[in-house]
Amino acid sequence: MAQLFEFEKPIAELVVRIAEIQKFSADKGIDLSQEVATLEKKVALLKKEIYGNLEPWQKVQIARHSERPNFYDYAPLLFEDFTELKGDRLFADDRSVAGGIALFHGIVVTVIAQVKGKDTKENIKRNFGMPHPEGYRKAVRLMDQAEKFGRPILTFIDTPGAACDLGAEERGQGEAIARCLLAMSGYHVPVISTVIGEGGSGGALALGAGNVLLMLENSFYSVIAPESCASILWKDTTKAKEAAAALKFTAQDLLRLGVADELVRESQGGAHNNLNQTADELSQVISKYLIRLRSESPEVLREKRYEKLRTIGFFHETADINLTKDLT
Amino acid sequence: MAQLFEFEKPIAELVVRIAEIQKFSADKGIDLSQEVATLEKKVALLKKEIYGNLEPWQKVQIARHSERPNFYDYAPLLFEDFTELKGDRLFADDRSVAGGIALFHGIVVTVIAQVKGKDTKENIKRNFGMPHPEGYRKAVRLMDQAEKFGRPILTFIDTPGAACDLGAEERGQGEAIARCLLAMSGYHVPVISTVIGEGGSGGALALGAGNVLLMLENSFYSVIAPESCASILWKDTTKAKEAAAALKFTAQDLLRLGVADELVRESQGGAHNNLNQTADELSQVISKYLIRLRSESPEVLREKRYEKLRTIGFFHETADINLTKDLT
Amino acid sequence: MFKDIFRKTKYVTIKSGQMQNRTPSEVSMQGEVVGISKKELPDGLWVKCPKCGEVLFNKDIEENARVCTTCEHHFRISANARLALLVDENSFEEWDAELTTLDSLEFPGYEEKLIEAQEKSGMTEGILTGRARIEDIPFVVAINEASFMMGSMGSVVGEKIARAIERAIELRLPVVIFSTSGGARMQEGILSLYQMAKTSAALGKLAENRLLYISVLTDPTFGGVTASYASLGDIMISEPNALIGFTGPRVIKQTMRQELPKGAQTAEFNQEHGLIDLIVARTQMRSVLARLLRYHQEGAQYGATV
Amino acid sequence: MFKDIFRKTKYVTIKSGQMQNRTPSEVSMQGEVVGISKKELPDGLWVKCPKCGEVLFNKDIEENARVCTTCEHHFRISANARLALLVDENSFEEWDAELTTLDSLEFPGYEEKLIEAQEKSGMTEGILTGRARIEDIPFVVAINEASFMMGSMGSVVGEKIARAIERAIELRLPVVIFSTSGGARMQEGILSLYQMAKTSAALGKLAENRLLYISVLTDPTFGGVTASYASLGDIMISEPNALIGFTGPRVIKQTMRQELPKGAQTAEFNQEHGLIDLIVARTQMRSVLARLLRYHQEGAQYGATV
Ligand SMILES: [Zn+2]
Ligand SMILES: [Zn+2]
Repeated sequence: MAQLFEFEKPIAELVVRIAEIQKFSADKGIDLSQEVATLEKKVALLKKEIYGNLEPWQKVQIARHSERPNFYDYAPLLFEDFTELKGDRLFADDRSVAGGIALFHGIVVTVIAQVKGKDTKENIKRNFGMPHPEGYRKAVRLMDQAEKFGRPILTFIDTPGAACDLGAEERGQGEAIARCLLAMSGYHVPVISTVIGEGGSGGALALGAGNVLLMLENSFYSVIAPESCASILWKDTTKAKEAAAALKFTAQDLLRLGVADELVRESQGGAHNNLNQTADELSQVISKYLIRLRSESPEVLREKRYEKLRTIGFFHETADINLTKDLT
Repeated sequence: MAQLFEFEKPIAELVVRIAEIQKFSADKGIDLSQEVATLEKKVALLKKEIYGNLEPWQKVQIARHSERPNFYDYAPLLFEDFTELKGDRLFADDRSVAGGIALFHGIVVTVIAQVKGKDTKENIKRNFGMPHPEGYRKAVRLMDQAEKFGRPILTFIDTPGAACDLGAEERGQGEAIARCLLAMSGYHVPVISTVIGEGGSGGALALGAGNVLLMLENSFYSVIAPESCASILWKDTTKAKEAAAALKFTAQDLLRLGVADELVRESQGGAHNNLNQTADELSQVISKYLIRLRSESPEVLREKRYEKLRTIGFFHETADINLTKDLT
Repeated sequence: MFKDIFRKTKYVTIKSGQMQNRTPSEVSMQGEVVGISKKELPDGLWVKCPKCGEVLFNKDIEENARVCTTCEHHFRISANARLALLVDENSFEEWDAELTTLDSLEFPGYEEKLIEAQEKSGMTEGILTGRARIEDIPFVVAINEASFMMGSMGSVVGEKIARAIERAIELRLPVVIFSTSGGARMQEGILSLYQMAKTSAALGKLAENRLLYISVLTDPTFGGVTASYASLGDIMISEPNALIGFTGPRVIKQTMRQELPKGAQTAEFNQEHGLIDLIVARTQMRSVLARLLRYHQEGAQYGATV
Repeated sequence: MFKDIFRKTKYVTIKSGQMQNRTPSEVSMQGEVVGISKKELPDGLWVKCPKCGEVLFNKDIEENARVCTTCEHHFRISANARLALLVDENSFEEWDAELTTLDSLEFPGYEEKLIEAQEKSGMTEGILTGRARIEDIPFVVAINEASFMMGSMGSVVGEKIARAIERAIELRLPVVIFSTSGGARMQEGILSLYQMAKTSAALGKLAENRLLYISVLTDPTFGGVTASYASLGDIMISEPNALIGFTGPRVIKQTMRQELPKGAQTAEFNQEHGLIDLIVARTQMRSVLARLLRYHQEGAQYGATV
């Protein structure tokens, strides 16, 4: 069984009790089906109650769940075919970023995805899903190719953030991310980005500035990791829970802030509980937007992408109106 | 005094004899001015004879002369100003390739040059003028910038060849050179390339596929180093002299083959004997071509560059005419 | 939670015209953030160089563009002081000074921090934008202010940069941005993050219009600013010894248990790694920029004589 | 020296139709260059795998695309054999077979080498070009021939590639080039070198026309070919274990006194260093190319359903 979170324990306890009652019922030959039915109803209610009211920190835990489906789990369910293409043509192939050409609902698309590992060995290979500059440069190379051949681009975001080691600094991590943002802003093809797990800071944004941003309902997307935020605000990384609330980074927050366009329903309790069901939801939502974007002209696609980015952010526009204290 | 070649010794011996006679004449108070004048005339004739009939291998020696002027020697004489710009934005700044923006006869140009060192220390810094992939990628970056801002491009070739070590292989030396060739073929600005010393193989060609190819008269430009050629042909690197003749790689050969457009006169015996004079000749020839190319439209510049490359090479076009021996 | 987005906030008033009346030296003192306690040097006449340790006359380094006269250490300076050093007298026309920040996430302590930053910097937000001239060549300029929440980028900084770039396109002028920043501003969450995309996209439009963008990196430039507008210059310039990177050295040490080698993330390190074109001392900045701007004036195309 | 440029040279005659009458297996035997002495395996029935040492039935590996049935070692094959494995039956239309080489530099021993190469390869020059179909999808194909002077590129190879690309543009077809080459051909000096520029420029035109170019690297690909057309694929494919590089390992060792690590310059090494998209076994090549060609057929743009 999947790893259980603290907040899921009341459900698990009920489930265990139901199993005990059923066993007792079978052993003793006593009909307890009514009690079991009542309890099962209670489980359903409890699930709805708990999973329907998850706090930001609980969503972080689900988004980071060790069994949370990664891009390679979704790929065979989303695509009729996925041909992976490797390398940045400059330095290395970064295995925390997968890219290639896929067939999606009969449409040829270019796919770029961040990939975390499922275990320690794979995580080392994929640098825990933290791309180096070569990962972003591979992304730009493949997206440029999509633009050349008029293919829509689908990106999938799932990273704690960009790699933060000496090698990343030496090879221009900042430059690599900035080039992604610049490149993506110029394309004439549809770009649909989906946060499928963790959207960690600039390293996530590099693949996120498309025409449409979708988010799985338990994913989050933040300017800073809640632990780092807590460390800066309260000098205490254990206050990550409070930081998670302050940062307003859940899928629901981003929808309200006008950054995300639509949320994708996950199977109850998180995508790991039913991969097929979640993949199916994801497939339908992406397809809906892809069909919508296909009807736009290349120039309009580009212009609308720009307009979308241009309107993100809030501020006061009129001088003096908010200034109440004199400096002098 | 500059390093002397074997073939220059007859000249040097005469010069020494003149000095001796002059000293004797001064010491003894005997007038030998007529003898000196005769000998000086003989020196002039000998120089003309020797320098006017240099064999390919002798030109190789001059082109590789340790005091042969490099790009940094010419830069202050050719340009009113040279602002060096560094780096490939990806991995490193390669110091065997210099690039930047310069003012040439009042015209803003982009300059890319290969640079050998003048001594061991500088040669280590500049990898003996053998660029790594980062050098070629810097060149493409700066040439792309020239295209963006409509600046003519001047390149200066002086390399034994591209770097041939593990790092170069790891970072895609072949890809880097190929990208240079591809990029250069697409520009809408004038591209003038000059071989100022050694033009070593693909590593030189990367900067050589412009609208116009100029060559200093003692430079050479070859598909392979004469030593390597001798090693392959005769298993004997000391036969480099013979290989030098077989390869037809002198400036004069390339002019006849239609690859070079014009030769630039050097000071007698080689550019190292009079830098200013050679720089002045170079400046005039480049300026002449730049003025000519400036009058062409961007599209024509690009098309003519393509046409020039398209016509390099000789072959038989008609089937059967040359086939005299039956295989079966 | 978002119902109050258009609610009024309590900020410091900076009277219109107030900045203009200050001398450059007053302004730069305002922005000085090098760690010299007031206790140590109470009268403001002296300043200790953090690099060579020399105690210097404030007046002397003031006259030397706030560069140490002994070791050439570049003291941090305020946006206004930099402007005064850089552009032709009376040539600066400020844009969008009226844009001020909204605490749209109601982030703990943000309002207080904003008031503090305004008091400390004498600016309404962490960047100054407008048009100006150097040696009579017109250009659009933006300068980060380090003493305003470490020059961090929130909605206002992003918006002011994007507007400045868009106006540069309208006016067909080149853009020069001086960066000094800790990165995206945490207190505006995802909104700050997307200012990276906004500013980069605006620069994409500038590039499409074949207008020059010079990025000048000053100490320190990190995080989301390095990963957006600061890294996208046609020409990348840095002041000597400025620290520039994506992840700060402390975070690298904590996260990766990796101690950076000496000199890592300096301008010189970045140049060796191919990321910076030119390292230019502050005293030379004006003349270098003048030259580069002149070489990119309209009419220099296709080999016209300038 | 150049007076004889148009002089007739003595070359092997390859009768028209001769190639077509051969079976793929005869053709591939022709091109086999793996170091097995005839003495060792006199009857041609057997072949020893240079990788695993297994002695194999020639017939068995012939049926397996000349891939070792034990260790999957890819034996080198001739251009014609590759063509037979790859394209739809009777779909190949050869182009420019009449182009033959001129010894324009009168290079010592070149004519003899050309005759030898023609006899060995059964081809007039080191590359085969034309149009063909895979799963009925039309495309332009070029295949280097290793047994013709190590697949080296002289004027004819460069010209045939450039013409094939230019015709692909006219016909609006994608291009697939299989490389195997020691590099530029020494014997034509600077003329060979400039074939690198010629082929790269032609690919520039192809790219401008938004037509697909797939480069397939086979064992071995080095020098001027790696530094031109072979490295410019929109998609870069290699056969497993193929050696690919700019400078050959022997030269690196001699020049740099540097011993390359085990596995250096293999396809896998190149892929790890970001230079190759896909490593595809010869037995899968046809189906992978078919898929990629289909995805790039005209009409697949802007999200049309294919
Ligand atoms: Zn100092
Ligand atoms: Zn085997």
